[in-house]
Amino acid sequence: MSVLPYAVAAWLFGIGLYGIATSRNFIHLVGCLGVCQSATYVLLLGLGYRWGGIAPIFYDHPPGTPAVDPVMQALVLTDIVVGATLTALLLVLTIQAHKRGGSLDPEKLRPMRAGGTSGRGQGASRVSDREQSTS
Amino acid sequence: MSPRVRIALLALAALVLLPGAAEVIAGLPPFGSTIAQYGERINAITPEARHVANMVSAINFDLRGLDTLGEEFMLLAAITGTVVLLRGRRGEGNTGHAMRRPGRAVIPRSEAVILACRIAGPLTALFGLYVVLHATVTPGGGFQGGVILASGTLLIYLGEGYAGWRQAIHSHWLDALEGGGALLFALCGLVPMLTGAAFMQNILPLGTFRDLFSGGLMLVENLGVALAVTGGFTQLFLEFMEETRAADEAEEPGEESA
Amino acid sequence: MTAFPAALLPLPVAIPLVICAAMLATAHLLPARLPDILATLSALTVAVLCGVIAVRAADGPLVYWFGGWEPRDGLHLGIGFSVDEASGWVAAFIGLLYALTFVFAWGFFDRTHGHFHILMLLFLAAMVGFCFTRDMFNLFVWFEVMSVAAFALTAYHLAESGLAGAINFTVVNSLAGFLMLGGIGLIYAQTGTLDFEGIAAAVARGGRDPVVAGAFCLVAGALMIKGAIVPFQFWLADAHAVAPSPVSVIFSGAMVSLGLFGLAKVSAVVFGASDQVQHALPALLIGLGCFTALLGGWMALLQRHLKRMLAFSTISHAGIMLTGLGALSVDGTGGMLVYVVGHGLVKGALFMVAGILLATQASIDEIALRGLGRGIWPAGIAMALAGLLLCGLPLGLLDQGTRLIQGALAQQGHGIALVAGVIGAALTGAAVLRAAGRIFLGLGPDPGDEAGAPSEDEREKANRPLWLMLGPCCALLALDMGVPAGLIEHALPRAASAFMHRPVVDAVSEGPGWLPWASVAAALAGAGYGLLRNHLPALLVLPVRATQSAPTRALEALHSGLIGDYAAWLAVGVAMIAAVLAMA
Amino acid sequence: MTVILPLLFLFTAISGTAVVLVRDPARQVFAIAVNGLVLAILFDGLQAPDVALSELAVGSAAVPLLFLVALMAVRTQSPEEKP
Repeated sequence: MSVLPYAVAAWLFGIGLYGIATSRNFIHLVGCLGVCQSATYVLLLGLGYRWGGIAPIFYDHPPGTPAVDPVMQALVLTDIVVGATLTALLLVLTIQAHKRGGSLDPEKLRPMRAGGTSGRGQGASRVSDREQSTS
Repeated sequence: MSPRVRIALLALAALVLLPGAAEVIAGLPPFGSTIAQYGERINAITPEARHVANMVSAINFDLRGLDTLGEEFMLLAAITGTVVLLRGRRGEGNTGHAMRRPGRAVIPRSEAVILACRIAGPLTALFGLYVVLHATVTPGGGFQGGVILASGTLLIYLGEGYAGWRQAIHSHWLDALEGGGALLFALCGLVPMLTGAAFMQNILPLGTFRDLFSGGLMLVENLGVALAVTGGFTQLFLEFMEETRAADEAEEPGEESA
Repeated sequence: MTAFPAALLPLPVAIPLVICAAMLATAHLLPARLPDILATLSALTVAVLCGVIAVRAADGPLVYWFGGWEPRDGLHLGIGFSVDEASGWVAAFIGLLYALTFVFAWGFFDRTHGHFHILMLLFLAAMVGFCFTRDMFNLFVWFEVMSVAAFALTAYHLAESGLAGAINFTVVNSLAGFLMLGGIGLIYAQTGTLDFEGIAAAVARGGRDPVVAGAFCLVAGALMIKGAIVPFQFWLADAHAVAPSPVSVIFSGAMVSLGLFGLAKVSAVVFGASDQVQHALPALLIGLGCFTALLGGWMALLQRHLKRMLAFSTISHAGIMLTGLGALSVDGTGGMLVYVVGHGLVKGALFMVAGILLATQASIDEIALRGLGRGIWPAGIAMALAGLLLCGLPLGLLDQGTRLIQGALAQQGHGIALVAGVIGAALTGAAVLRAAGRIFLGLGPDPGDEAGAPSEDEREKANRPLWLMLGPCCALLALDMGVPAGLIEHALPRAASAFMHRPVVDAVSEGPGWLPWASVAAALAGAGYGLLRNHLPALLVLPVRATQSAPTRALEALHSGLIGDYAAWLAVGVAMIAAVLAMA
Repeated sequence: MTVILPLLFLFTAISGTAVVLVRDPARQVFAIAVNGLVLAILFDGLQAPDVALSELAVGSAAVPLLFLVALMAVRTQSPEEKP
């Protein structure tokens, strides 16, 4: 038990990264990124917990009662805002990429390829490569 | 790189990182054994120094208020970015009125749904306000309350339909709400400096411990955050919903957003 | 109450924030030119304020505690800003770069109700905060604000490649943020504080500790991702190449080097007392730095898309900065700081030239633009001059930084790093000079390997007069060359020692004087080869071509633009850092 | 608490894994919402009600909503994909 939270955090980051590496759909990829981020929540709150501590709100309990670490919670709150902003931005980018490129597949929406839209001086090998990926 | 090579690379990296991660985890204090000195100390002194019960709010708005300032502006950046990126394509002229997608019939809503939304909407708004106002005494605060309030406006969409939603909510007001809230927060930092205090130092009466009005300047900052988050998230929802409505006509090629 | 000079510290961050919040609140009421004026003025104000702070910080770092929460009983309760001379000057440079960029972008974005300026001002405030803070989590907050503003700005054009590039950029840099936050959580749990000094003291007490090493691994990985160090560099070419040119100026001129600036600060101040980290650093930084310098230079030489070429050259120069950092000495770090400023000025000017070409000739493709630049020859002179400065023309700030880094490397016997840096700089210079020759002189009818590189049609608004765009570009170059060398020589030992929290050294050593000339000669030779290869004897051309092709194709394939690949490389990079740390 | 917390951590790991392994975005949205809910419960178990409330509002309501809208927008764009 004493290492479980940290192991879970490491696992979440790893599986999220695996998801990003193998994702074939940008919307799915954004979800995987969220999993990577939840690893940081779990790690931080796990590190800030202590057995028997109350929530750091001294309303029902008098000040001085042993409580868990409020700093970690403040950090995670900020982190959640980061997560929401990143998700929103990435989804917007995804929607727009889909409009322009007509696809959500990373393999079909490469940033800048030889033989892309320029129509000048493309290497023959690149063109075939691109055709393979679109088919 | 083919997916198989990619996974092999990942596995290799994991193989190298595993012993390191194990060593780090073993070196950490066991789960639940102790908390850091910093948090301990804040729990000890803040109720008395700031007359607030909620330590997390005290950290967010007072002790580490600068982080929250940064966080608020991060939200502002993201929402401004969203607006720019989504509107860049639609053209700003279209945002004033409701657009209907051609080819999609307007489904009349049942009376029950409208009634439910008319009841739930104000209730959600009330709950959001409660969460905002009780920032210093119970869990919650400007951010959580703001998100709830923004979700409440979505109920207008469900109940009154898209056109009604667009009529009730104007993009300029949301900009003003969002920018104004952030401005209020930033000024909470600067105004104390005029009196000779430090940036974001509390200069207001602190109020009584466990009272709704405790924490002094924190309340104003909380309000600023609530305004900014409500405006920002509503704006976000609005722009996203607009996207599902946008007519899918082919755009003229070579159109520039800049 | 805080005394006068220190009380200035929050202002360079707060002023742009207040302006941009006010601009957003009144967005639809603002007259068309007001955002331009407001943004330029606030960037100038930031620059002046940071300059004043830097001058005042010469006697010792200025410290400011937010909310009046000064440390009690040795425990840091609030967030502090701590500005030493070097950080102040770097921030002042950033403010100035923004002001000139705003002038360059005058009227560029008038359809967007000042949204561009809002994002840019946020970006500026975050960078200044990043330079000034002395709190780990606050560092992360500014890091993220920087990232979020940058993500939105990258995709401004909404072209297909721009969007895919922006998605890659966003995903990779978000992962960087998560790594950094994980590292911060670890170090906070172990040391019980978030303040730089507090952590440093606790680390010094702790001895060898795997948690500290793990935290450093994560934080350093994050900052290296921002700093575009191999194998984290992939996002940069995608993002810089597609961002609007005023944004690229900031990306290459300030954002990337700021990642390395952060790495310098964190490794010298926060982890300065950890023997394990300090033992691992030279091998790690110099190894990665050499590799980055060479790879970036080589890739730059193979590009035909000007902005992509400049992006790779930024990678190469980031590698050179990293080798300076790896010397772990006052001269190396001082040289790196000077290099950050010099490189920012020169690279900013180059991206402005690229922007001018985009606006006036409606293309960014080196081969398509051949000879088209004759009508705007002043831009050509600026580009050639910037290219020469980039590869080491002994003149100005960039050269001074180079010589300091070379001096530090020579002193510590890192000969390989010295050579790699010279070759990297020469390659990037050769690429820029070749492009300048082709575009402005119409040389080189026969494109070589670069013809196979990716390119794309792009256009930027052509409504601005040439002088308005050329002015800031020349101002940047003049600044690079105009800062008196004596001033830097005088101030640097003191400033760099204060930056690293080390005792003041008397003087800093400089590298051999012939090295820059060798680099310039190599760059000219490289550019000449690229342009005149069909006039050269086949005996010379064939072997070069044969050795070029295969590795070139492999490298180009590595920069696939696939986010999955980038994620895999990211894991490999972190594993490499961890392995080096474990062996130290 | 000593039994519930480990279980919650395990649930978190499982629901996070589910988000990654559900490859169809339309179904992934539900996995994301469930993951947000599990995280919120875990945070409450870790005595972090503030964070739990945020995660509930953001992670299990606002973010899945954005995902849904994004999916709808993508479908609006390409009629042939409409069910």
